[in-house]
Amino acid sequence: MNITAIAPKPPETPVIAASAGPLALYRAMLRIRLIEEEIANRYSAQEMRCPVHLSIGQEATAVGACAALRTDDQIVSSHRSHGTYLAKGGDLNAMMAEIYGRETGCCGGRGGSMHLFDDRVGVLASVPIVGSFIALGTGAALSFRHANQDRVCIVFLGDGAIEEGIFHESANFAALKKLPVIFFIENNGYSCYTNLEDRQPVRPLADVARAHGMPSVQIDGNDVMAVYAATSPAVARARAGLGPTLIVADTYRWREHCGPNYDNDIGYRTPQEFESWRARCPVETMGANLMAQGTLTKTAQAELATEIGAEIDAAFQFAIGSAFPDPATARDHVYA
Amino acid sequence: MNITAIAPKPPETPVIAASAGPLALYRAMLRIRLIEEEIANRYSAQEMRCPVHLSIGQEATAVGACAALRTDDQIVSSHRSHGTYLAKGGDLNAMMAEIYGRETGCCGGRGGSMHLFDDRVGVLASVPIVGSFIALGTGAALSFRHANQDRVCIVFLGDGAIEEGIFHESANFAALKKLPVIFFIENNGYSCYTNLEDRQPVRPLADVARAHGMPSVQIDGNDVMAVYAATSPAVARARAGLGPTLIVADTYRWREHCGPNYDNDIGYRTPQEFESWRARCPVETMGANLMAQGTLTKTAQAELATEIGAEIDAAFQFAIGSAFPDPATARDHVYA
Amino acid sequence: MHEPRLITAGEAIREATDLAMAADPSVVLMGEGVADPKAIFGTTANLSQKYGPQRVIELPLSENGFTGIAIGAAMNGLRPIIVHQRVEFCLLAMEQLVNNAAKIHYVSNGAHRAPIVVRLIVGRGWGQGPAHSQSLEALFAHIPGLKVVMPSSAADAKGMLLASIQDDSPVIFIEHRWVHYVKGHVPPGMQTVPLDGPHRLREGDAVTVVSNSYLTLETIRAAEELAKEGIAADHFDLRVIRPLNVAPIVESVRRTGRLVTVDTGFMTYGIGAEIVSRVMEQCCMQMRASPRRLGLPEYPTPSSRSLAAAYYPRSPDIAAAIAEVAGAPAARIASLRSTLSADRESVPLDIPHHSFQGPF
Amino acid sequence: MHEPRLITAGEAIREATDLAMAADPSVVLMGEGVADPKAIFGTTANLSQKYGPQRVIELPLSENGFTGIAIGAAMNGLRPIIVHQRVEFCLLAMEQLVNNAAKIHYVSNGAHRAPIVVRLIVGRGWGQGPAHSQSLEALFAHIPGLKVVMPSSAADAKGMLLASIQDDSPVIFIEHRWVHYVKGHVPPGMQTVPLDGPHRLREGDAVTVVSNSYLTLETIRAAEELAKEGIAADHFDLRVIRPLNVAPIVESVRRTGRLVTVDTGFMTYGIGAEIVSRVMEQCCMQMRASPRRLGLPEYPTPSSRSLAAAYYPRSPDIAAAIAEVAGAPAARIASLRSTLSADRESVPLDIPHHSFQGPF
Ligand SMILES: Cc1ncc(C[n+]2csc(CCOP(=O)(O)OP(=O)(O)O)c2C)c(N)n1
Ligand SMILES: Cc1ncc(C[n+]2csc(CCOP(=O)(O)OP(=O)(O)O)c2C)c(N)n1
Ligand SMILES: [Mg+2]
Ligand SMILES: [Mg+2]
Repeated sequence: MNITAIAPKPPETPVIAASAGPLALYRAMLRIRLIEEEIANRYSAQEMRCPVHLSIGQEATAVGACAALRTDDQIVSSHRSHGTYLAKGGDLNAMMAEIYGRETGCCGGRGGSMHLFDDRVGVLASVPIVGSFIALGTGAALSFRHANQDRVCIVFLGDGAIEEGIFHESANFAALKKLPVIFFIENNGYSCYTNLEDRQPVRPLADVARAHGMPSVQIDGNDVMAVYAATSPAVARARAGLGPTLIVADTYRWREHCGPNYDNDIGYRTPQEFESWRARCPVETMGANLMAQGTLTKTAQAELATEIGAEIDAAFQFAIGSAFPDPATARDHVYA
Repeated sequence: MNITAIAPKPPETPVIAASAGPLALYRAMLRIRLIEEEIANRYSAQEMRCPVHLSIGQEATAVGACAALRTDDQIVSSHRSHGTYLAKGGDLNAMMAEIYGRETGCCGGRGGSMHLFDDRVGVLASVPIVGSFIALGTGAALSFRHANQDRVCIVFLGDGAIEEGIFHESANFAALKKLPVIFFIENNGYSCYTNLEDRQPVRPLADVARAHGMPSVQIDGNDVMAVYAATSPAVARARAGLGPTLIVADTYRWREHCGPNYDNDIGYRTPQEFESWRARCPVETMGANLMAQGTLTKTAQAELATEIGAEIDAAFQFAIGSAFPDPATARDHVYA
Repeated sequence: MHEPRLITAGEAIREATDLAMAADPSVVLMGEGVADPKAIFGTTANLSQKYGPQRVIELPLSENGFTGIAIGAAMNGLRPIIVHQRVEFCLLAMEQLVNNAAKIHYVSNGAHRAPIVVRLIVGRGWGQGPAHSQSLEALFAHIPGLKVVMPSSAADAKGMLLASIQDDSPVIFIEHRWVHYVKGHVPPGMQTVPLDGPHRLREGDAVTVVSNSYLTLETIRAAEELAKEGIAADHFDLRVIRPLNVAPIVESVRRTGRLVTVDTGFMTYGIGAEIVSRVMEQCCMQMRASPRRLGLPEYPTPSSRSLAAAYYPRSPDIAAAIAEVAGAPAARIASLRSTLSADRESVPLDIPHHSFQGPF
Repeated sequence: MHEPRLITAGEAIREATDLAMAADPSVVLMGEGVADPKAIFGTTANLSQKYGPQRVIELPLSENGFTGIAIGAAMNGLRPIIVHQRVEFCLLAMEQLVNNAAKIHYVSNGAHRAPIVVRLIVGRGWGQGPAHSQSLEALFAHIPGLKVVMPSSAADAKGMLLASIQDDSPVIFIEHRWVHYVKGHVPPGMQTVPLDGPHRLREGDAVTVVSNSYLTLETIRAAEELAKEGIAADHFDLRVIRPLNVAPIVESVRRTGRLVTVDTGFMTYGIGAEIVSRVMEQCCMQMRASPRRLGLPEYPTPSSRSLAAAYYPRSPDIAAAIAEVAGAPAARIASLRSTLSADRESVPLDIPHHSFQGPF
């Protein structure tokens, strides 16, 4: 009931500092991958009783973009929010406890996987209504302007979310007021099981920005360095008061839209398509590059995995070991 | 109560046939101008007890665009709907009676000035919630496609209306499905008393179309021939199944946003700006051109005005002489 | 006579849609996911294959826009069925529904029609959380010009959906996700069930009970157990929230002098409030006990199952409330409660039955 | 003691906004028209000059977007007041209000707040038509997490707006356009009026009457005339629709045994339904007459004044209903009705008073 009593402890992993270099980005991606895979592994035990939208395959977008941010910058995202939450430095224990519905969860168990936030590191909110959060993030940017702060907000949205009118309403306002917000599209080519071509006319996706006189760039969303390279100048631009940028990062979701499984069998995408993207795994590609450069060794990689594995085990233990919220508190916090 | 009993009689003026030539377009504009002015003159008598949004100054957009349509094509528009209703051939008597709240009105007095329609000539609907009608017109186009008809729908919208998310949602769908719809922006530079620059970022207005991979054109909306010339190929394109077009026609509203008066004194626009647009009056300009070409004479012009004046007098008499709807019918037609 | 066929309400909805589309080419099905492999929890399965993309129209994410598009198309003669996988998505389309769909017939003095059906699915359980679990029928019920239907059986799901599609007015058709699983005898073929008001499920003289949607199922269970204890509920399934036909309920309360309402949505400013008020306006002086309402409490749906446990009224709560209004002694109420609790708790509280394994 | 100051509710709203903005730099004013020369019927006049475009933010037409923007900004510490010139425009923003504003505090376990005020103006008269005249408080009242306030006096308009701005929860502040014209004594300075529930306007033992917003003014007139006839109404102005504090009303009905509610919005599934139900749940057995509700009938607002004439309950109708519930003889009711009708009809039915000349 007491908020401070259940506040998550400071995160072990701070926001990935750009200065920490490519290895830090690799580590952050690997960590997200291993966390998501562990969720997938354990989901069938039916103890995580809330919908989960895994971002396996999309790690480079979250990590590359958040690496361009300061801790006091903010992000918002939607249903598929584990990766961005973690990349921005969100507390892993609080996330796992939330998914397990425990009182130590970031929402005290009230929100589940689709309502992650962590105020200490600028994860402002994720909300499950597609598009809804775009305006929230734009409002966050308005508050920075109001307070004369040089903070920036990244709105992570899907290729589906840009179809919602609220995207355009937010983009128009942000462009008009030159707000420090970045619309970062994680374009995985699908909205649930519907292909981009079946939802939008043929044109470069980045052209949506032209409606609002906003600069845009389309990049390989599986290349974390490219993501970082594209996001950094957009962040600088926003911080300098020059307004929003639209970034389209092409990537791919490996697992089913919602839930732990693969679903290439149900017929909305071809095994070939899936395989071609798996071959471009952001984590493996980056690992291979680092090895080729000599920045990473097999041993170091194994050590990383072990270290992260231990952290993950601890987080699941923390979640499972935490108490469920007291039913008597269910009525609290309706009004502030 | 009986619908057929109050159905307006066939309109005296059919949809302006393009074949009827420039003089027909001039006449149609002059007629709208004189009708609107008569409404303005008589409004202070407080017998037209509903909001009116006059389109004086904007006659060329309605007339030039509707001239490119067939009678069985449709249009939708919003609060400022007199001009488009009349240009498409809507019954003048039924419009005036509606504004006067009489049972012979097109809505039987239920809607007032912001709900004009005339099914016989393809005025599908006007509705007063900005943006709302954009989807209705797109839906009309969907119904044409469904029925394998080669009809077209023009959506008349303001420069304010394109800020609403529903514009983008409708445009995306229309472009995706290549629907026979035209988004025709009557850009008068204001949404109520707020200038375009205070509402949208700097970029060519026609660029909004690029978000949806849609062709667009920006034209002089006070030049009825230019409007007709731009709309005709867009209609042909739509009819041929090639999809929507966005037309931006620059024009100017002379009177106050809502009501019969001039309002240059209240400070949201300069007298200079107003005068510069008045100098470009669509009706006078066209009249002068026709005279220069010898197509129109002073005498013919005077005759036209007299003829139209008589029609207008008759329409006001019709409206004023019509009965108010029977209060006992107020509960009818809640459910179909 | 046909063989009795036992199918689920979800299957019944699919069947009704299929029949309506086969019979009338102006019927089109529109929604996010209608043509995808999951096919709206199976309720639109194979229809896109059968009727093609011109009639089963997969939509971009644009709830407000596509609702207006459906209304515009309906004004020109189509009969669109639009589907939202969660009630909440339709909140984006309130303007279209409240201003256009509900009023176009009225404002055009009867000239225009908007025969759309809006299928809204109420999420419940499996930690859906506050924005994926609401049952917001009261918002639509307040608006003249809309019809609001909430079936609780497979037969009604089919027959009332057919009637809704044939109706010339806009119909908000609210399906509780847990009702999709209910099995029942459903007659084959184009058999509509009229949208004509409450349906008496059980006759009795002790208390009038009015429930809707999923909570009708919990109430049926409660009423069964009450009957064993000698408390005979006169139980109505409301079915049509608007236009509200309260006459049979009033007639019943005149006999019983007692009234309990059970809402699937929030209790406050909810459906039960209107029913209680209508009844009281007509037979307040004949009441033998104060009326009683059940429904969701004054807070959003929490995700965690420990917090959600007490959120939804269940058969033991419903039985206890009815017994109390009937004036049953405390001991009898306690025993009823424990019988029903034992029964209900064989299934986890956040799923309708054991086959339900999330994540939806 | 201050000189009593007589100002209109419209002026009071402007004054409250000005005071709040002067006192707290986190208060910002956002809306379509807040900075234009008409300044939302004068209620935001000169504020943009005084506080500049960073704090008085003229907005593009984007009701859904800017509501979300306001909520996001509020989560970071701003206190946005957003304004809609008509209730209906806010229907576009229902998703933001119902899912985000109402739930963000709850779902974040108390960590986040959305202290926004949403000013909604109810249009009436002058042929506004069906989509510019609705009073839709019931839609918001149904949602836990929102507060809903409807002032009917100048003093409440000011004091409750100040309280709403200071409140850490989202407040839907509904202003009837005709209430803007009401004059009253308004204390100067930062004097808030707590959002604490109904306010007794007149004491009496005959009938409990609960009204809200503009219809409170018609009810005051009715109650005056009733008092002359010896029928003493215990009249409450509801003021806070949610959270609903029904205790003083219940206490009153325990004394009077009679209840009439008068709604500014649609009667069916409206505010009165909840009040009747709450009261009946607690004192059904003490009623001396059936309760009665007044409100808008079951159809949209027609534009023509001949059709709209019977649409709105007026003081004669309200007085007659109260007198009937009080058990007055038919002759007395008829005389009441005619006295009040004569009085009311000196002004055309579609305007609040003679200075009102349209088009708004
Ligand atoms: C307004 C709304 N409509 C529909 C949904 C259902 N829904 C949940 S996720 C999703 C797909 C979103 O696609 P995209 O934005 O591309 O994100 P992705 O899932 O690909 O990460 C949909 C349609 C929703 N949550 N909200
Ligand atoms: C959704 C909505 N928001 C606000 C309004 C109030 N309003 C009526 S007309 C108007 C201006 C519209 O501007 P534009 O689309 O450019 O049309 P114009 O009046 O210039 O012809 C506004 C804001 C409305 N009717 N609907
Ligand atoms: Mg996607
Ligand atoms: Mg304009």
